[in-house]
Amino acid sequence: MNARPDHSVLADQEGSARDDLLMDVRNVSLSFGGVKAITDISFDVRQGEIRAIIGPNGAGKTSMLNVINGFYTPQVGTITFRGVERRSMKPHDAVRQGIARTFQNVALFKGMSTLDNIMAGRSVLMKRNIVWQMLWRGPALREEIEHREKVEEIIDFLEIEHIRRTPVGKLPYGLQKRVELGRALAMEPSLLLLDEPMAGMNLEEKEDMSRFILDVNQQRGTTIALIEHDMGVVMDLSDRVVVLDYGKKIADGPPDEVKNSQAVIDAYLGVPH
Amino acid sequence: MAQAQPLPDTFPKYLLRNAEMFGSRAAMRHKDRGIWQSWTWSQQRDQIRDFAIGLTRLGLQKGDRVAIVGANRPRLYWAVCAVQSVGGVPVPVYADAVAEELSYVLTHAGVRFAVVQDQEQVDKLQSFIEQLTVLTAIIYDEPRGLRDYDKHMLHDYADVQEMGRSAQHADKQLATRWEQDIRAGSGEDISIMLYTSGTTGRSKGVMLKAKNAVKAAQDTVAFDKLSEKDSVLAYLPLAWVGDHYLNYAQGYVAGFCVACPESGQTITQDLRELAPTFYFAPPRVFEGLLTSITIRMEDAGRFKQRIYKHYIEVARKHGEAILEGRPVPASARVSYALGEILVYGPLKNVLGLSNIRVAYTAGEAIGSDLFSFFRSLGVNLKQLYGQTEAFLYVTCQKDGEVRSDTVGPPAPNVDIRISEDGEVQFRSPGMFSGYYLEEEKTAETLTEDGYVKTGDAGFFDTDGQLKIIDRAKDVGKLSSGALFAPKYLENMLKFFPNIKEAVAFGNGRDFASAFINIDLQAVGNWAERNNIAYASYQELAGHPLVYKMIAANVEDTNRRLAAEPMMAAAQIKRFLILHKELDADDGELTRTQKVRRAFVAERYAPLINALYEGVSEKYVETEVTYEDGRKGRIAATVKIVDAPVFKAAEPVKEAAE
Amino acid sequence: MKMTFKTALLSTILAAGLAMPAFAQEVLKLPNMSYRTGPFAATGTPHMNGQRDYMTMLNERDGGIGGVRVAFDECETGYNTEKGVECYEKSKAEGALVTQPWSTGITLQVLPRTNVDAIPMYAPGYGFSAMQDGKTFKWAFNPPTSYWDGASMIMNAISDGDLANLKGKKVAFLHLDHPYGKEPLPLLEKLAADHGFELLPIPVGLSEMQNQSAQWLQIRRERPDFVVMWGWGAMNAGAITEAVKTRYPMDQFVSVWWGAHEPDLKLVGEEGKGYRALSWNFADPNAKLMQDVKKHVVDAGKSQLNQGAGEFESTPYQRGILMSVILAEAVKAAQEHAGTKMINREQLRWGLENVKLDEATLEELGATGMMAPFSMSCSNHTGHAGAWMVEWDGTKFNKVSDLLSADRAVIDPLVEKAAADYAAANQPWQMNEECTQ
Amino acid sequence: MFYRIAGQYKTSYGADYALFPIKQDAWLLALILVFAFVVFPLTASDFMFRALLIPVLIYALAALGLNILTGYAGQLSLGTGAFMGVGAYACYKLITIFPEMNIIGAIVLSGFFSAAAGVAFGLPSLRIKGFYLAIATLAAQFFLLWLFQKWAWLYNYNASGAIQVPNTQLFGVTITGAQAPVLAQYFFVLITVCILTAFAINITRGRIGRTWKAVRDMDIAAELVGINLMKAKLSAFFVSSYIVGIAGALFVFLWRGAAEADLFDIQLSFRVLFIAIIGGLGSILGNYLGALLIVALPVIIGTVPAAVGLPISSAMVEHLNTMIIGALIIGFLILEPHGLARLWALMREKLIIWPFPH
Amino acid sequence: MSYLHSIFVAPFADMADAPDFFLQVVWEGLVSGVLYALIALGFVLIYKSSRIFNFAQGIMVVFAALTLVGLHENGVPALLAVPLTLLVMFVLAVGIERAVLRPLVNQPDIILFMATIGITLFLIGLGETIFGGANKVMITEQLGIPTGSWVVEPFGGFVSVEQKDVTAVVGAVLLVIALLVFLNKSKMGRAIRALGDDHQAALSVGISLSTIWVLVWFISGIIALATGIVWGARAGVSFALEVIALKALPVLMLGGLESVTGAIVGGLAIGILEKVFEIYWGQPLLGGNTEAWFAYMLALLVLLVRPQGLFGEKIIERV
Repeated sequence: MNARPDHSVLADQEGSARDDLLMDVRNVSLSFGGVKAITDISFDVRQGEIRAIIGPNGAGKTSMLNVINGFYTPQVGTITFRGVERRSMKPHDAVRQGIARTFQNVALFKGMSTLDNIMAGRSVLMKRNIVWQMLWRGPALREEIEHREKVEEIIDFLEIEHIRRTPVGKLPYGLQKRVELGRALAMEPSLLLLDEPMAGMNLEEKEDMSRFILDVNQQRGTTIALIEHDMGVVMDLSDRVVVLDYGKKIADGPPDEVKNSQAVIDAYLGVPH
Repeated sequence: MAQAQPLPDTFPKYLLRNAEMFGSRAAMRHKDRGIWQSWTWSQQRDQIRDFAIGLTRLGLQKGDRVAIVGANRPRLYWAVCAVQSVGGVPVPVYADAVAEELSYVLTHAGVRFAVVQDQEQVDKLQSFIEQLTVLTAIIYDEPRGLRDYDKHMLHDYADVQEMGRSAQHADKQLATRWEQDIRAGSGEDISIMLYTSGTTGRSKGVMLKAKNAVKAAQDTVAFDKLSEKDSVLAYLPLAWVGDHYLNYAQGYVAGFCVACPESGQTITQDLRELAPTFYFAPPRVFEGLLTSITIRMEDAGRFKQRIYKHYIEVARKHGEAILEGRPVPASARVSYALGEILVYGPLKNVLGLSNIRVAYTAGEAIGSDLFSFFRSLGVNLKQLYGQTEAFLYVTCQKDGEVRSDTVGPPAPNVDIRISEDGEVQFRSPGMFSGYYLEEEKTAETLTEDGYVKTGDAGFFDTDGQLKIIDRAKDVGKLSSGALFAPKYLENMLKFFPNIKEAVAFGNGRDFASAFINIDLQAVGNWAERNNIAYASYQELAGHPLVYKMIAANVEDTNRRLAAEPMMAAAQIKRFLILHKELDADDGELTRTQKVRRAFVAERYAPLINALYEGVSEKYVETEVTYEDGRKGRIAATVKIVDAPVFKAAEPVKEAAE
Repeated sequence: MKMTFKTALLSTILAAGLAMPAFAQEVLKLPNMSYRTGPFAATGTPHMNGQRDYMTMLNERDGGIGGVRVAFDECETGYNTEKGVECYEKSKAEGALVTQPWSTGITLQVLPRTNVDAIPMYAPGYGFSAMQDGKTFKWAFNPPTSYWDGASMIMNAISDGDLANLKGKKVAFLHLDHPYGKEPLPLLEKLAADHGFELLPIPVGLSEMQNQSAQWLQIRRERPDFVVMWGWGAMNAGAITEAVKTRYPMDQFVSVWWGAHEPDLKLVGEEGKGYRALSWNFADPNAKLMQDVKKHVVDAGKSQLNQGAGEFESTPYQRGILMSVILAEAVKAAQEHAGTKMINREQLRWGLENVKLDEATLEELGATGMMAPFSMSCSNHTGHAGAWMVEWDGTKFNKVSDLLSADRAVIDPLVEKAAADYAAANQPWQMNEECTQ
Repeated sequence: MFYRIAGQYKTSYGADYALFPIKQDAWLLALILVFAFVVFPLTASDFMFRALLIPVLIYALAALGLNILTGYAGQLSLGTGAFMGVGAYACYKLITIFPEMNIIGAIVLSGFFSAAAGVAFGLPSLRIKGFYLAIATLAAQFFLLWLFQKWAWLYNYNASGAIQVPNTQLFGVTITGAQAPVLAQYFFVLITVCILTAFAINITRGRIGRTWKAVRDMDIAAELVGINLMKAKLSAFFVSSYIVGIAGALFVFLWRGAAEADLFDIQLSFRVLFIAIIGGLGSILGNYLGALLIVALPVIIGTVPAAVGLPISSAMVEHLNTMIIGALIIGFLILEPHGLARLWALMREKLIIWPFPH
Repeated sequence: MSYLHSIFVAPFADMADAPDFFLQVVWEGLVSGVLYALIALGFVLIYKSSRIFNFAQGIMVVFAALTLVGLHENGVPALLAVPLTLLVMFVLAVGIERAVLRPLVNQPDIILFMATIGITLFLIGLGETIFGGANKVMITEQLGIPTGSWVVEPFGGFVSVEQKDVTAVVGAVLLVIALLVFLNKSKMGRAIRALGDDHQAALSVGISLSTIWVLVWFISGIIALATGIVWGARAGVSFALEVIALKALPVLMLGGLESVTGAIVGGLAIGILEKVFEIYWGQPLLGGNTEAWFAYMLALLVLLVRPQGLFGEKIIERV
């Protein structure tokens, strides 16, 4: 690995306001019909970092992601994204604000090609109305080409040229994950949420994916918040780690620090999985 | 192309001429981002100019050597011309060369600049950067992954061009001066330095003079009537003389369009999309094509297979005659025309050979069936014989006078003679001017009267076409004194689709024997159809039925050898199927996929001994290199089998040469 | 030459032989549209059997009409207007002399086309009542009596001959929610307005024909003095069973001729006693005509009718016979007038306009008493044969009235206006300028 | 085999977005258009036009509309017939209220009425999914049909309850009504269908088409990539119903000549749905293939047995037709759930790689 | 004001004025409701066990009834015709399993749904080819179903109750009870119920999937025959019933696709409500025939409030 920009500022547990604060999650609680999924969780994400949220199964990681991108509305607590505080919003508004995500179980549009899937990620950035679309001339075509160029950059970036026209339903899992990352990138997010980006991958695929995540972070300057089960990968990738267990935060800090936290060892590392 | 003014004698001059004459015609294409990004000759000139001027800003001086490392990319091709345009000497290097090889070439050539493709090459260069004392800058094409690299010697290609542009902006005369300098350039300057792939020993830097290179290209362009309307797919290694000659040199001289594939994996697809008019591929590529055609057709329905077989048979009978314009019965013509609609046309379409006007193969002998197959489909496939030292062409076949077992008469303006010990020697317009910094070796290669020794053994047949048997130094003798040309045997064996590679032994021995590599694709398919289960190459290779099949092939070979008086003694008495595929990573093959016989002989010495000891099997352990660079050992017990030999035909008369 | 060229090209294009059959025999093409399938097949099939059997009889007995065999092809519509239009186009392409649309909906749809295509349209006892105006509807015929005639006769019958008796009463008009069912509405509305009775239209949707509980609950609530039914297909059986169930007095329940359909009444048997229907024909299985049909067709096994179910004796089957009788008479008239056996469409139109089914002719045909005599002219395309009331006695229908006739003074002005409106709405409309009657 | 794609490469995204990236496709289309615009008009009989060509075009258009909703946006609709009715009645009212209105204008406007109806009944799609949504379209089907019957204003209080198409002219040629020459009607339908098809192709391959397909494939994911589900679904309902409405207007004005409410019953909805299924959901071409099959099948069943001397009754033709269509649907779903269009695509693929099998 | 009055006051006044009539209306509605419920029940069974939205259920009703009558018409005694018809329904179930379900297993729901539409068309065509398209009369008497009617005379008016309707209601109740017993008590029945939740679990009972499918379709066939007899007795047997059979769809939506209770309650509710609405609102205010759409609109409105239907389980969306 090559020299990386230095993010390793000591984690400030208090999460006090900083200049590079991108998102601040404050005292969020979420429950489904009495079952608590998340209890009073606070953490922040800084501009340009890779932030990991880890925890054993059922720790509330995915729920946390769903709260961040507006799919669930928390009962208590606030989320401040780029200085704007909100509690609830529509997921497509989250995208407009610059939050994109991938899913634990690949959620691609199975009937569409890789290219179309990634193009779909740019829907929100495209503006031409139906009349132009109908004619497929002038502005509509120009817009389409403009975005196609962007998408081709992403395809090139993720090295998926050869599957450009393949319906994603036919792709192996690892490539599907990559396409999904591509789709999220196409939204040009300022915050990228990755839900277990390496779940179900073999070693080689994991290495590829790690490289892509780092590249995204470094070259495109995208802030990343990721959930991952695989501790090893997370520790290598991330700048700071939040550990959840049973919906509660049990640790927060740089990987090394977290790794040595007794609570984490008890809750997570000690448990074989 | 007829014009009053004298023809240019350097490639940059051609660039200027083409930008004028074919300004709006495509000069370069590159499959990138899903489409064929294209540049016209005038755009290409501008790109090259910007880069060239940028290079001079970085301090490039006349005579500086510039390494060019990477796959076939427009920017790297431009770099070649840009360097030439300001008097530098481009030194293309094989992109897949490992660090040591690269380090040798770069230090030997003393490069001051390196234009490389991507992070991978940068990493390689940086691993021995301290040896590159004169290196002042590395320029990369793809910035991917290089963001956090120490930038003091690293430059983005686009940035260099930008430097060039801003310099032109500041100094309006710069562009004009650049063109004037080109026009003032001399054909006597070294145009390029091509390092030989090093079948034997260290690579040598072959220096070619501009005017020689240009002349050679002019001759062959005229010979094959290439024009600006042609197109080629540049997929061969950039550093290989073939690519530089066929694509770069001929491209500039004829003004045709050179297209770069998207990546190594997409060549087939890209070829199909592009359907070039001029095509070069080594025999093994054609062989691969035929194998894949045969295999794919085996899965076709009965009806399709019948159509296919019928019309392939029609083509076999009449195809070549029709291609060569020889008289053919009208009914055959009709039949062939139908076949063109039903089979040949579609087949060429699927293979991307639809528009081929001229196709060449070279480098190795090609099986006559294989050769005829493509010709009978209407692909004007021809052979040439060439060398880096000749700037490729030594001989090439004329349209209509094509044979599979010869490499043709001397190319235009080439003189060939056969030395007393059977070695082919030539003198040509494109002849090199020497090995860089290796006066001694240069002297060794040249005869006193200025002929180049090719190192190949061969003879002219009655038609005046050259026939190459083997490397001169490899041609040996059996203990009986009979001629033993290993390559000749190997080629005969390799013409069987099941045999991918063969290595023959016998010099100084009692009889000839061979190692055989089966073709995993072909034999694997065969195994599948016959319900033979196998887990690995090794298992398949050791299978008794596979041995039986190969034995039949060897027997066939022997039968044919027996018919040739000069070769009859060298029939293969014993053979074995090697337990692993010969691999360039293990050093068994060259980067151009040629067998390094000496290396193999040394590595598998126990097996060779076993061949001559008469044992029926032998246990060996072999070290292998995996794709990711890790090393491992594989062990196997290799079976050794006897093959029947045939009585030699009576020599009709002494082969007089 | 041009035609064959077209045909040749077409058959190569479609290879399905959509155009005319390759061989052309000397036949009179008198096709029929039919619906032997679907919810209307119950009432449709016996009529169509009758139509077909008479033509078959002519072919068998007389070798056709005037020596030319009749080609009586059927085209299945399922009472579906869309299919009907397809059938029309198909028969037109095949050179049919006449179109028998067999549904008021289809009649209305092809009416404007027949006027352009110059094909006689024969809609016996159904169709658009204003078609009686032959000057406007040059090509359309609806003998022997129209729906407005029928409505007028029914109202006359239930008011005992004087519509003033209906003043203050309530008449429910239970009808199929379809052009056919709506057809008498303008006349009924006018009569209601003129004579001060309350008209309560109760539509029955196609989907409710077999389950009319809502309609009959409405009848039960509204307690109309009469229920006049304009039903078809499965609707009639449904209405009759519901009437019994609702305990609606059967003697106040009257139907147009299509309701004189024995199988529907057999469902309720005795309980249907008193149910009346207006019918322009009366079944007489013993008439010479019917005996000929029986002999030459039914017994010869050339009929499709369901003998076991007493279809031969039924009113609808015999009505079907008469429908073909009228058409055949028109063909005869045309042949005589034109002096050729192979008549064309225009000649058949003339024939239809000159049908004269007087007592003598009926006698000659062996159909005395089966229907009332009538004749048509260029201005009168209906003929107004009149009809009888028949009443169900628990096992069969009996004639319970003299020959009724419609109130022309009311109908004709309405017809005139409707015809004029129609022509105006369909401008440019081809009138029969030659007719001076 | 005839598809020789070697050498057909794209040097710009504009070329990559051409309607037919492969020129053989363009030739094929050109050939079909030559047939449609030249050969048929020169050779076909009136019967051919009325029984085959015009209905095929109109049904294909209706199926195209449905396909946009069901095949592209994934919203099952069983109410196509009623939306066709809205288009037809709207056109009728427009032309009778404003007799001077150009027929083109009336048809173009009538689509907006059905589009509005479509959007109104599409609103539940925001809450209801899958089969449950089918109920909303069924409600539309039955409610609208009822409205056509009960709302006498719609059919100008016509006694028969049917709407009768008046004769209207376009450029001096009678285009609707009984007076209209079938050739003129055919050309009118053909041109309308061609234009709308072109529009539909463009919409479905652009941004809007992608959002529809995204919603179809996975609506949650679509929402999470920033697609506004409401907009996507309602726009699908709008465009779909618009096209369906135009098809309805053509159906009555250029083909039937008159219509009663029952014409737009659920059978019509199903027929259009079958065309879309057999043709192939999520394809434009499929609608034409499906319509051709469904319209031609009864004609073939009706004529072929007779032609080979095996007369069958017209009722039997109907029965067999129903049965065969049923069996065809099942057969297609088993063999190729994506319909004729996919079958053609596979064939085309085979032709491209001919003589290789794969 | 008068408009509001006629909507919100007059209908109820009418009901109060003629309670016997109101009872008659409700009874009529109830009988239709029973039939809707029976068809819906067939749907639910198949949906629960195989996730197939069986559009053909309605047509199976007609097909069963047609077969019964058709057999009788061809001289088969009524009481023998019933088991023969059941045999036909069994053959049909096997046929459908072999020819449709098995080849289409694991296809998306929509494909299977379309396939059942194909079955619908096929059965209509087949039925008409064999038995002709004419309307037929149910062999009510031959089957020993009483055909008279009882008249109850409450509130000084009368309510006419047909004995065959009573038979229908009683028969339906018995059928449902038998079905519930089968589903809850027998091994097969439990397997069928388990199938809805988990294929593996069901298979662990040791019954093959195709056996279960055949069985389920056969049970649906039995229900179809019962429905066909009852309905045919009321309104004759013809394929026009198809349109009425479609009404089972809103019933299902209302009741939820998987709930037996939902199907029954939904069927009865729709039967009664549509009739009451038609008589008291539809006919006076809207020109009648509102039954054509009332059920669908009602289901639509309910779904807007509860997208999973009245008895369906709440769907929690997950990603």
